[in-house]
Amino acid sequence: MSLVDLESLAARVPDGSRLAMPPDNSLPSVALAKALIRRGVRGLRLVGVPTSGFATDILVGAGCVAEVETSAVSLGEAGFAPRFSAALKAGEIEMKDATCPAIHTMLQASEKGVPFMPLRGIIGSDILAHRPDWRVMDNPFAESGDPIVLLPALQPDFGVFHAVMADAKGNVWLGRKRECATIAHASKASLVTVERVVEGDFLADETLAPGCISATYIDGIAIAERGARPVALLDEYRMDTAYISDYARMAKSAEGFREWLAIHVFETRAAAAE
Amino acid sequence: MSLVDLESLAARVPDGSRLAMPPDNSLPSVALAKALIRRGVRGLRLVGVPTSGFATDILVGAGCVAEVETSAVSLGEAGFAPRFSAALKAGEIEMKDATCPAIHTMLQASEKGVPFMPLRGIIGSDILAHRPDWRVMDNPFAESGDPIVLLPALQPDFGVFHAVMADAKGNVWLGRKRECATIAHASKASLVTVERVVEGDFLADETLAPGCISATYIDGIAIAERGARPVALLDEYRMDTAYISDYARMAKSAEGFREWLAIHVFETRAAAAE
Amino acid sequence: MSDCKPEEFLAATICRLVLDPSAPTARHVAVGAASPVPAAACYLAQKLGYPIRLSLLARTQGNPFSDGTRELFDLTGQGRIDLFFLGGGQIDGEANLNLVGTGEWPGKGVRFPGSFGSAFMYMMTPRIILFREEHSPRVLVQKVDNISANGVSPPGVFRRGHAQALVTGRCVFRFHPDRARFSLASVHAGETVDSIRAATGFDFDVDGEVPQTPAPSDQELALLRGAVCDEMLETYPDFCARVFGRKLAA
Amino acid sequence: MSDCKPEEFLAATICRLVLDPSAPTARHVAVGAASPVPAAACYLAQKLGYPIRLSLLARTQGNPFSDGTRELFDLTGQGRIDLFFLGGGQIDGEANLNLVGTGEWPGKGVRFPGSFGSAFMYMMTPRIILFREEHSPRVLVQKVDNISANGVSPPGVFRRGHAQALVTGRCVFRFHPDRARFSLASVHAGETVDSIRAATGFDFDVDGEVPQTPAPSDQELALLRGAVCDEMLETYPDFCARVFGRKLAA
Repeated sequence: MSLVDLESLAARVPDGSRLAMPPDNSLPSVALAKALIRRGVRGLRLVGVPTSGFATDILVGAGCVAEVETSAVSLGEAGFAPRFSAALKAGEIEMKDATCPAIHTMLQASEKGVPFMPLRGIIGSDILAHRPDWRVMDNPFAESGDPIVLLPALQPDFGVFHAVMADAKGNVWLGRKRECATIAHASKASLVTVERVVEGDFLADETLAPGCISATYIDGIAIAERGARPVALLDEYRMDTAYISDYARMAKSAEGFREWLAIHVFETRAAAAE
Repeated sequence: MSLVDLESLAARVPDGSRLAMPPDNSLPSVALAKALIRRGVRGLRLVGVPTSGFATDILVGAGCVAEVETSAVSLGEAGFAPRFSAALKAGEIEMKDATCPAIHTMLQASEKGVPFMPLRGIIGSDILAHRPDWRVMDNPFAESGDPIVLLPALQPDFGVFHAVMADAKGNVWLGRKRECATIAHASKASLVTVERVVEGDFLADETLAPGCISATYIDGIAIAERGARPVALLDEYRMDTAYISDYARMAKSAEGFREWLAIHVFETRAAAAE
Repeated sequence: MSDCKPEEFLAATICRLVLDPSAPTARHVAVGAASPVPAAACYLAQKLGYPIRLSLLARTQGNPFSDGTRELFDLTGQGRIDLFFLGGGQIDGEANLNLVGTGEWPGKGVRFPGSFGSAFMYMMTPRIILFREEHSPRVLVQKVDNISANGVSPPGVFRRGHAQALVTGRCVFRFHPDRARFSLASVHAGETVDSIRAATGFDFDVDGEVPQTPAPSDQELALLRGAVCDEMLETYPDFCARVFGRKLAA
Repeated sequence: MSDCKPEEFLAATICRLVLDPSAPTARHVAVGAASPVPAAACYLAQKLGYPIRLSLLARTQGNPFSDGTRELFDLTGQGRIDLFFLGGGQIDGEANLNLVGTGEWPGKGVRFPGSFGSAFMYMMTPRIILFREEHSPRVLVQKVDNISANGVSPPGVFRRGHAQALVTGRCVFRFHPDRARFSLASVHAGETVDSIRAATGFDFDVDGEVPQTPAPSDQELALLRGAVCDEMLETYPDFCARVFGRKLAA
């Protein structure tokens, strides 16, 4: 089991890596996103599974991101993602728009080790027109013409998410958030933050096993208490809506965002190191 | 929540239905297989997910089966499946041989609502030569020729399996045996036996939810204590190897099998009804 | 009925569309995140006694799915979701939806959050009710700048259904996929055909006399403020506080 | 070493093939159901200090997977399984495997259980060790009646690897995918090239002097009977009782 500290986990991500992350209704590792900002990573290609939220906005704002592939970027009730919107308008990031099930499908293709998978719908959407890497073919099982979209396998360099806990074997448990399992299966490596490490082996426990991702897929784990914050973590803690509103307000301007970074990403660290 | 008795559950399966069932290392409903024999169902098309075991052998032996689509039929340590082998040799059943990941893939295609899914491997196997419903195409994402198998979506009429428990909402819990979730998602309807029914809502419980199949997919539930027997049920009870060995010995002959049926399928029922 | 809040009015209006006997029965309805009015409409249908299974994606606790966020799309692919709700930053006269943004792709003018699952859900769900409270020429445009999800498809393209209706703060439009046009089904109190024309960027049909959208009945209002609010308090606390004036007990 | 059981001998032999430094490193090895000898070989490699992750499909309790029986195949599709074991009712000189049956398809002569995952695993795993204890012309045939999984593929067909070796109760064959033939790598004690030829239905190559398969070392035997048996007792109680003379404490 590969337990390291948070900053070491962030250090494993080279500039230019493609990172798959769940959004704010799943289990993003906001803690690792902040550590990546502190490490000063550049040129990340983020994949939102299937959409993107708070962690994406702060990484974009901090200049860590070259490309975002996702189906939406939003702060939920707090509105549009301000740094993402600004960077997009300024032409600072490449945007690859997708639609939710297409993101899932491209990861499932990698999970299964096939070069592509079909998906219904999409034909007629401008998303398809702007994705030269997606193809339309005639369903060979149909009697007559039946166009269907084929999506290429998407294999991120890293899956990044937050889990409730890790066990002594390096398995992680995150309950019903199975999109994180697909992320882990599809990615070359996965880096995970957890609230805590416990004894035992989740896979030997019939109740815990179904919500567990095997250590086979997990390449690095760091403890980060409240590591999803301000996002909710299952029934462990709720979304901190005040924190997100505060962020949305400050991040409207580049200056406000830099101030927010200084307080919430760099200062926290300095304070914790004392 | 649609709780009925076991015989009523069996009565819902019309002759000629296509039934998907997990094998002996997963959660077959042997109880429902026996009830189907008692109901005298005919012409079933069984799909082993991804292989077949005890329940398939007794259904075949009792003359309930027209077709078996599976990747293997076996009684595990107790050897070859005797009634299946005899029926195959006698030409009484149609056999559609597959390979394990192909069965999973065909069900995943139904789960996803796509007409087909690709799968690596298989090319060069005689399995492919005997499956006119499987196709080979050139991977359109490859630079040069790259043949790959396309498998059609397989939508069983019924998913049939045994779960540990159902809740008041009709959700069922069966832990890590997620092939049963795929069966339920892919099938038009699912009929499930359970050890017990409990209060509450598994989907509201973060620990139980990951091993749960939502009532959305479940069309009928019957309580059948020890309903997987002689097969193991997670950590609830172990495989009854003596029972299976005894079966394997008796079922070597058609007469022995009839005797076994009389004792273990029809008599049990008569005794229980007293 | 003067104290009926706009959200209550719209929820009751949508509820009637959900229960529309001329449409295929909605046995299982899914409601996306941040959609309290459609959610209230569906709960109201349940409380009126219709056996509708309702999957609310917004719920973080007691979430209806156990196979991750993929499950809604798989479920829809299987044909198990009968009705879904969509909106859009722009909606045009052919029922095309733009959730990406204005100006050049991918939203060089105003960037909206993105398409979410619309490009799939719009085509794979038998019935879609479009809902956008703001009814203005800015939102209801002749032609969307970018198509996130298209209102109609050419023959031969697999598609399970289309928009059933578009509900706004001013009226209800019916959609006619055969001619790819909306017609005005009813106007809310205070609106006229002309006021709707003035507020709408796209052309639409008017077939004869256009009725007024009925207000919620006393029973509907009582259910919304009682049993429906009870269901929604945990998931939509702000909405319930604002519309029904009720807060979750601590 | 006269008291070394055949299973111990075969496990030690397979262990050496697993650790073969000329083959790509086996970081993650999967072992199918009903394969106690390969399982013992892999546990032995672990106990000798090699950091091999071992996934035993036979384990009903503490099963290594949490995504259902599909996960082994997905894991292999991803390229995460480095080595797998296969056998066959018939194995031929081109390393084709027949797990379906003899006679006309689908096994009108003797029906075997079926192909299981072989048609996929054989092509998607970088290394496969074939193991069949029975070494007779009945099993090792010139040409299998039915091909469950083919030993070699035409150019252009995606394939990650081939059989590394075939281990039987009489000898070890190496497989050469370039020429689609086996060569005799070593003969077990008591066997000769001629005795192997007599017992083998397919032609194979003999390159120079054929060594004798080494017997397990004292260390290997001690580990097999000690630490390896400890690991296997729960999953393979009958095997451990028969081979190691040990039973699970009640």
